[in-house]
Amino acid sequence: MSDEMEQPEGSEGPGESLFDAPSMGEQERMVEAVLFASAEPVSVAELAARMPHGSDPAEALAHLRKRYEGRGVRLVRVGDGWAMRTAPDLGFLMHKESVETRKLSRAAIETLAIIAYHQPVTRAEIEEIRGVSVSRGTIDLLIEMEWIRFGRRRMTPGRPVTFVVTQEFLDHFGLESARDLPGLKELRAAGLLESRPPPGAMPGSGTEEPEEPEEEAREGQSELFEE
Amino acid sequence: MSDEMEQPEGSEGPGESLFDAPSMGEQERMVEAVLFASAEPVSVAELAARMPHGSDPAEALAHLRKRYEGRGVRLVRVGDGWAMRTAPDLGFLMHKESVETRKLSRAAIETLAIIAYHQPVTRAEIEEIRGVSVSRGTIDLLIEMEWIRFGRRRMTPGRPVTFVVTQEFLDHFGLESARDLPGLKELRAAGLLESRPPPGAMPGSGTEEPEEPEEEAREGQSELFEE
Amino acid sequence: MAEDDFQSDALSVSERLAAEALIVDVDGFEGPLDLLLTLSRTQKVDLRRISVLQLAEQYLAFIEKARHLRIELAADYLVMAAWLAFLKSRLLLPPEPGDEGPSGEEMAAHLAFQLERLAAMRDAAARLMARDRKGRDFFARGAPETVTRKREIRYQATLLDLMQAYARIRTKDEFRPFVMDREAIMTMEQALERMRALIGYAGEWTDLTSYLPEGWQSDPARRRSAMAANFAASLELAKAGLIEIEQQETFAPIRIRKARQ
Repeated sequence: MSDEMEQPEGSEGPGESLFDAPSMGEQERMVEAVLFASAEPVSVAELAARMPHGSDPAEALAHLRKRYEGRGVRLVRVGDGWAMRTAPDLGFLMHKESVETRKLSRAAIETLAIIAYHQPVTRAEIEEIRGVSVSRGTIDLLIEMEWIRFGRRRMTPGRPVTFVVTQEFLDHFGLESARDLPGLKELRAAGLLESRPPPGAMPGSGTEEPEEPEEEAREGQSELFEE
Repeated sequence: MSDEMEQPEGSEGPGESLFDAPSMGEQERMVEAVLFASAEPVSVAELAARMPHGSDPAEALAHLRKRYEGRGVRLVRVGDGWAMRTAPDLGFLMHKESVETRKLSRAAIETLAIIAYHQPVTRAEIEEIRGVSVSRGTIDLLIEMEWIRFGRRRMTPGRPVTFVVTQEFLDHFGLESARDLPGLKELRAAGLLESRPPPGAMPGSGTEEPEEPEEEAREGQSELFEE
Repeated sequence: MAEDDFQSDALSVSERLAAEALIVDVDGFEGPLDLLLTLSRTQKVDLRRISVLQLAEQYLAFIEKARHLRIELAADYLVMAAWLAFLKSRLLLPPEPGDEGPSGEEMAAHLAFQLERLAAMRDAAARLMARDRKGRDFFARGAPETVTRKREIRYQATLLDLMQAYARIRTKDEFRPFVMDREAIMTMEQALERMRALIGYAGEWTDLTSYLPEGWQSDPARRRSAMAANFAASLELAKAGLIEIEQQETFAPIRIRKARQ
């Protein structure tokens, strides 16, 4: 009954399909403006939501990407989003902008790599691969850095939580998707990303009750993250 | 782009004139990247300090400015520095609008109903009818929604303001005038005034009683809205 | 100590130093698998071709040495040692008929797989960390423009809601429970409204009680409520700079007058 209310206030009325979508050149400008303004990747869906009705942000993105090829800033894909980033070869100019990256422990780096290459992966599986228990602090740190997050629960006894990497992880390491992780194909071909059950009891891998250590991990905050 | 190779690695020794300055195209890339990544406008002097020896940031800026003419972002002068800014005509893209629908709180709907049925009505009268004090937040909300507005002052001691409903209110509820609101008799006939059993008439049983009139006096603005 | 020296006679000096370095560094190992991986490197072969038997022996020798040096090893190192000793016996002795569980070869293969997988993950981690990284090699927009989030909250209410609300209020009187009786309650707003109108005439100090309206002075409940409301209202007015308040001593009458100026 109040359809006129649906129209975004302040827009010059492009919300109606009565109006033609802006020209592709104009759409490219819009995508350029939105991506420049944002430090975070912006998804195609979000672009579409912000641009006038009938726009085709995917096509505008393709044009824009071409336009910025070889320039000082580039259009990069990050997961399901797009972002502008400076060209890596110009990093030397940016020492002023450089952020002191926290020195990660070996345990944290390895845990991160295991999550990235094996995701979704449970804590027990990480421990099985490293042959040592994963401290809560390591996981907490990676979550705090927004490089990993909780994934779906594994549908096995104990329903352990899994971990996956985030868009921020992809962004930080300049990856379009987790499929672009260096050496991923080779590792998979070599069978090194398999989770092979150990024959008989192996020490340090909790083989008798593989999901058991998750029991503790499950209680508390992880409950919050069920999808 | 063979010039890339000649550029000093790191910015340790840009003081050497052994190296040729990078090509103007390369300088333009550098300026572009620096302006993009910088949180503040950057002066020509600072650009010169950051770029390899022999660079001409002023010229690179001029090229870059031309390149961005008519684009979604522009190169603008800010004080004695340079910065990239969204093209002014695309400012509307920087608003993200979301519409959330909420139910009006009981306090608000009751207050509104009283104003509609009794207008013009003073706050004291509303309180008398509702039997509880009316919080400022409730009145403010209804005014902000443009469903009520201030009417004439009552010509009684203190000259209290009165409230009346607005045209916006009538439109929203599909009424021609507030007089079209069904009267008590009609409400009763429509079954809206069904006789409810009297709630436990003893003091202390108030908690079971859905009205809980005391709550209103306590509630702050944030508690005005029920889910 | 003599025993240690005797033991290490068999090893060359460099080997001994290497072994001791390993032990001194035991805290630096991320568990027994990590230690095994480090030991395996001394074999200088592809991990796929590693001699698990030799590795098991190296590990057991290491544990033995650590014991002699009275270095406390975490339990999982000892558990691994026990398992490797078992593996070693399986690999060396022909399987007995009726033996259950996996063969020595299966166990060895799995250990080799684990080591290879761990090494692969180490390598992957190193490659990952060596990538161009945001905030070091490439950068996001330094001055992102804040997207003004206009969250419009649209309140919903239908005519029916409105009518029901009104009906609710009007029928409330019919069943008004005793506790809800507001007859004896004066709100601060009422008092304030009233006092605002009256204060223009209060040039001299006047007892606050004289401001109580007609009908609110005798009944104790009403008087109490009116007094509280008027007192609160007078504080509001004083805050607004419209009146002055004084009280000569504790429990003395509270008096107000219009502010000078």
